[in-house]
Amino acid sequence: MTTVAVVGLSIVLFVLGTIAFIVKRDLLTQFMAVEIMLNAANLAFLGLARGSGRLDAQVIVFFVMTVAAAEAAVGLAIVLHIYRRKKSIKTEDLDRLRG
Amino acid sequence: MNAPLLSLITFLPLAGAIVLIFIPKEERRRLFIAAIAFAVAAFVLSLVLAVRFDGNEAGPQFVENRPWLGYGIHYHLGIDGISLYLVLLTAFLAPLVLLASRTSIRDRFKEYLLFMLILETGMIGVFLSLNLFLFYVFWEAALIPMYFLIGIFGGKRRVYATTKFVLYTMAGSLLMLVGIFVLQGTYARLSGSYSLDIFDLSRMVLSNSTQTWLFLAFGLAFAIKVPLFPFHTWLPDAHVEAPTGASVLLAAVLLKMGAYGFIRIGFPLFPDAVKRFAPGLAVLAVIGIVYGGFMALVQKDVKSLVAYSSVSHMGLVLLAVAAWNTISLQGAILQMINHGLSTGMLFFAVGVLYERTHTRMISDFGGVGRKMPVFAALFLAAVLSSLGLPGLNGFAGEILCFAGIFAAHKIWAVLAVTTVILAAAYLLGMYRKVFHGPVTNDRVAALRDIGGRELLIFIPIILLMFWIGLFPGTFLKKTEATVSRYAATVQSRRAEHVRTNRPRLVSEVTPELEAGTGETR
Amino acid sequence: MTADVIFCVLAVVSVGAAAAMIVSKNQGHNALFLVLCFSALGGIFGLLGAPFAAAVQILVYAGAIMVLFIFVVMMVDPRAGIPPERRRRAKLLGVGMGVVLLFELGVAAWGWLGKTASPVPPAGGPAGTPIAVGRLLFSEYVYPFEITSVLILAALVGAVVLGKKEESEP
Amino acid sequence: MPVFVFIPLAPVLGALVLFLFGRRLPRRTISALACSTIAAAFVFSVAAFINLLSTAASGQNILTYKLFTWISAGAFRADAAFRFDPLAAVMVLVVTGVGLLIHVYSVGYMSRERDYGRYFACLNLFTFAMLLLVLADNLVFMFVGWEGVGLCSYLLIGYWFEKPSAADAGKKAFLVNRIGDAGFLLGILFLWTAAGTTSFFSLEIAVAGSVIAPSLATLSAVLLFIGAAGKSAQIPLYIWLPDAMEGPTPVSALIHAATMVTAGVYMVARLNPLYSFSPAAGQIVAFVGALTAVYAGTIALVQNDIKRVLAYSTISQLGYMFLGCGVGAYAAGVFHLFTHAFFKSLLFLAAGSVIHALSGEQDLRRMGGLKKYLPRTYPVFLVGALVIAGVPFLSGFFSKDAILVSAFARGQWFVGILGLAGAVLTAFYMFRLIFLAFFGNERFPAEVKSHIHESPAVMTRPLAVLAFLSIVAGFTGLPAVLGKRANLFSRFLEPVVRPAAEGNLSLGAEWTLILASAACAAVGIWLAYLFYVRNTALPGRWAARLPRIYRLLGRGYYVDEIYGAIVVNPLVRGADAVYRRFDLGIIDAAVDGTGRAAGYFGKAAGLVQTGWIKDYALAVLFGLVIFLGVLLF
Repeated sequence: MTTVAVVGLSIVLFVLGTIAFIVKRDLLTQFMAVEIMLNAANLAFLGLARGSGRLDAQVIVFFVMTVAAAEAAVGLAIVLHIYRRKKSIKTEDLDRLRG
Repeated sequence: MNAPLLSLITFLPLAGAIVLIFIPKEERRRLFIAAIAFAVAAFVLSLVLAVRFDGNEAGPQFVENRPWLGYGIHYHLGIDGISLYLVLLTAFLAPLVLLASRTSIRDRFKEYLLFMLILETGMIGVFLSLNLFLFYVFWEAALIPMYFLIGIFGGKRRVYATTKFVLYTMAGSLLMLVGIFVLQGTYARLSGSYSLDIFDLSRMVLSNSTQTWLFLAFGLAFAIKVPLFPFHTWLPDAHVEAPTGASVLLAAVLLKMGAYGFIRIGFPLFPDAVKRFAPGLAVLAVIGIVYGGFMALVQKDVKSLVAYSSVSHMGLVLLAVAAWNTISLQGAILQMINHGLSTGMLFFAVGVLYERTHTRMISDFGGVGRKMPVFAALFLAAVLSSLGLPGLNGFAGEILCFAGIFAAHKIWAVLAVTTVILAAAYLLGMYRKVFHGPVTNDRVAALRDIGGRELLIFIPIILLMFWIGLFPGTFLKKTEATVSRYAATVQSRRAEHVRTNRPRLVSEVTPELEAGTGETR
Repeated sequence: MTADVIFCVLAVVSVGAAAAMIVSKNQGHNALFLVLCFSALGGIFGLLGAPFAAAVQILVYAGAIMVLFIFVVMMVDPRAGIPPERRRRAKLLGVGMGVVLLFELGVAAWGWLGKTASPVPPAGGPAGTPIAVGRLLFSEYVYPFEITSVLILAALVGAVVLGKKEESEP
Repeated sequence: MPVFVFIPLAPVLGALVLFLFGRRLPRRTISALACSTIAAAFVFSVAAFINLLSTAASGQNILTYKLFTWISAGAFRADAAFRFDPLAAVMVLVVTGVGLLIHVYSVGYMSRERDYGRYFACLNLFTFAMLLLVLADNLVFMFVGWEGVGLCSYLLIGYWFEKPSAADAGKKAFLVNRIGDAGFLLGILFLWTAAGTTSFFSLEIAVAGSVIAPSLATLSAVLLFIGAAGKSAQIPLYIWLPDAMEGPTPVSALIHAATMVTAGVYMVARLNPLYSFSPAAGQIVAFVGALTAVYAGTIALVQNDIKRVLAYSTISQLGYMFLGCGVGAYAAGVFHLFTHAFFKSLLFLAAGSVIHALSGEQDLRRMGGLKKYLPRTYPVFLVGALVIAGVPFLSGFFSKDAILVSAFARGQWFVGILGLAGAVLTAFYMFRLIFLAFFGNERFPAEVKSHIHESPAVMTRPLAVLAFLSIVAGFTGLPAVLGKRANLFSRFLEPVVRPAAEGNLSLGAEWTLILASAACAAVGIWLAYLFYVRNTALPGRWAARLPRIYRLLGRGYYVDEIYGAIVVNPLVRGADAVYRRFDLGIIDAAVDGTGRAAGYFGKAAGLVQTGWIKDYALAVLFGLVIFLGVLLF
């Protein structure tokens, strides 16, 4: 279990999250993809910090998780809201996000 | 003498604006009185200033200089012969402008007064700043209220007009800001300390190419403001759309900022670039004189006619600046004041007509002279002043401009003199169509002559016109010392630079004694 | 040695779960794949000497957040307004660029770790026990921590406001 | 303070009071005020004149007084200063004297006008400005009066400004004058750069000392003459004067006959050292004068408006004055100015009396036989006509003859002969006017006839005075044939104006010339008698036979139309086209275009914003890929 392996895993997970975000067509799954990317980042933190003798990375991971939780709460509320208004959560139907 | 007179004059209007904030907007009367009171207080102080101003002193007086933001940015105010009358003009016109707004502005009266007062502070500040950064701050500060004044209180195409006005002037002033930074850096490199003081900076001898670029950067900002042909097209639009008061201040004071910039900054700081560009500047100025005159001839809207006449008149001022000798500079300064008074008055007068008839088209009028004899007489006085009838103010400035230009370059002067004919043609043509002829129009038939409040606006201007026209000496003698030193300094700086073309600082500015046209003969 | 084996298994599970999520079309399944992925990651966190993080990962992610997801999945009709397949290009681009990104990140990681990191990093040092992490949180990171609590409160309120049924609209 | 300083004071105070309160004052007060201010000015003038005579005895002919420094900057300096010398004295007496008579006349003539106060205010202001012009000590200060009289002329021509033709005429007068003024201004500037001064005294010294380069002197003299041509209605700038007849008749008499239009002549005489110094400029002046004299005379032949005949006659007579000045006979030119002031204002005022009697009718074709209705106007009109026609021993004869004699004496045969030809024309058109107005059938409608009345005494008395002056004024300047010292006038002017050319004309030749000019007058009068009394069908027949020429003259050689077609219209149309095509079409469009381009660019950039989150994500990813790529490789 080398650092390289851990970081490699984190990279793979991140890229998979990215691909998932772009490929999937419903907001909900895209949301999940974002969560995966966040977790990949957390993994990289922990892997790289191991052996440094400090716990700061773990604190950061904790913060990332709390923020992710908050984000998930608001984000999912927004998804619900959008669904109520548009009767759809397909991203193709949502093109209001422009000037 | 310890009272910071200049700061008081500059910031009294702003203080007035702050006071206005606390008066509810429904109380028009109190708002009006408060605004007028502050503007009049500033004017009274400026009169005190004028009386205590020493005409024999060439340098700046009443100087206030305090470090402000560091890096050479000082709060540095001072007044000399070049700025004295511009400050007075601004302080003089501001109360009148407020007075005129009493009936013409119905909605958002409070905001209007606020912007006017802020504008006044900005304009006076420009003329008083001796620090480039401060100058720039006031320069831009004057732009913002004008933007709102035209944008909120203007006519139908106000959005177009303000956008154009702001983009035009912003484009110019941005380049100026860059120029200011370059100057700051260069000065620091040469002297090892920071300064943005105009007099410090004018002690720098810059390389030719630096001068060229800097002069172009500053010159563009000033030329747009003047406005010099071909940067003039914002002016008619802005004027046509602007409310009366804004038009008056725009023409009477804001345009002067450009010419003032040339005199205060453009020429003294970049004497060699000027030597190269003065002919070009003069050509544009001459084109502006003739072109503006012809354009004014075919305008259908009184306001845009007066706007184009401003292009023509300011062309003459700039030509006089380009000629750069004592006579022409004296003429230019006097002519700036004259133009401020006559054009300001014309805009006031157009405002009177517009307020009564809601039109400014020349063809909508005719026979107004029969219905409003007093107004017609006053309007004629403004027209005559504008076209330079001797005995009124316009002539005193014009003849000095002509003489100064003539001493520098005869052909320029010959071309400039055509303004005598053109001004008469477009102004009297307009006067003929508006005031003479039979009354053919119901709107005109219903006109009432002007009353007390309007007379209160016109009479001081008219009296001043006669005063300057009959006794220009009282005005000229206070500016002569400064102007002749300015004229001589730049000439000597040019001579000095010819000897060595290496960037450096000149220790002390020593004007040669011989000023004026001596060297041209 | 055992750790390596466990790591390998958990890594395969997490990558597999994430990949399955891309392929699967069912949102419910996706949520479950996500739980799987997160749980595996929680295990890895534990292996990396961060038991506290591992616990939080399981509790918050695999527990709380997933419950939220599941709720939403239940409330939203997955078949509502299925659009025509018109964005194939995006799919290809996304996958393509993902591969490029993977390559780039790999190069970056290799280039950097290859020089600095030893193959087997020492497993010593303080373990990320709840006590140690808690001590750090309430000493050095007390302000960020408090701010986070405010953030969560705000998110809570926001979620409630957004999730509430609007009276004015049908 | 010397007495001459006070001359302009009363009129300006009168003008001020009338401008400010004229609308509230009763008419009697206005008339009293206006007339008394001019009377005061006249009294001061006479006093100053007597004073000058006494000081002249002690050799002091030129008095100056500086009021204050008017404009001064660097090397440029113009004082508000007066100069009183014989030339100014003559002018001041004419201006205030004739001015007083016309003011009095106006009281009657304008009695029914609405804006009574405005009229007299302008008239007073005019007198003031004219006095400034005459008394000024330097060119710049003279320019104040020069423009001031122009302004008053504008105001008074447009007195009935509701009438479009009057308003247009006023504007035209001002504009044409302004063209001249631009020349005048340039002349001043050239002289100033050449001599470093604008005061007449220093200029004379500079010219005498040949400080000024001859070419510059010629240039400035010609430029100044352009100003004079504008003010004094000479070719090519005379076109405003006929139209100026839209103004009230007393105004035509005072401004457009007796005083203002002679300002150009005065100026040339005032600058006589300069014009003598530059023969070319003098030659130009003489040519233009002579040409104008004949040219305007031909137009006057066929005019039907009584005032237009007189207007063209004025132009023609002014031509004579310039002819005189141009050939170097400044005294003769000023002498003609002096006599002309009397007889031409007499003619105008008498014409005004006729118009007044006929309820405003100005067309000669609707007059005739007025002799018996206007028993007091007719004789004075006849006197005026005889004087202008050059009947011997009347003032017009002496002054015109003095000019022609000088012209021939200087060998200027061409202009001299033109002058003689002009004399024939003058006699003809004046008597044509007399015969058409006062003799023959009564061609006015019955309704007008019932209203015909002789003018009141307040109008006819000034006429009588002017008639008297017109007859006797000539005796102040008797020709040299009657003795070397007979010409009091030119002897009086000698300190300022050089004496006319030494006569290389023999006494016999001079007599011949005098007889010739008398003969010219006789021929002109006889022809007029032939055409308009003896055989009244003759003019009609000639008009039918030469319709083109007749129309050409009637329309004043179409000069107005030509100027319109080749100058005014192209300029205005061109300006309009430039405004549309260039100012709006190119400059403004470029500005707007810049703005619009920025807008288009923004819109184009906005296309990237599809609104789909996925596209945004792709864009972010793309950016990340590029960024990392750049960073790594």
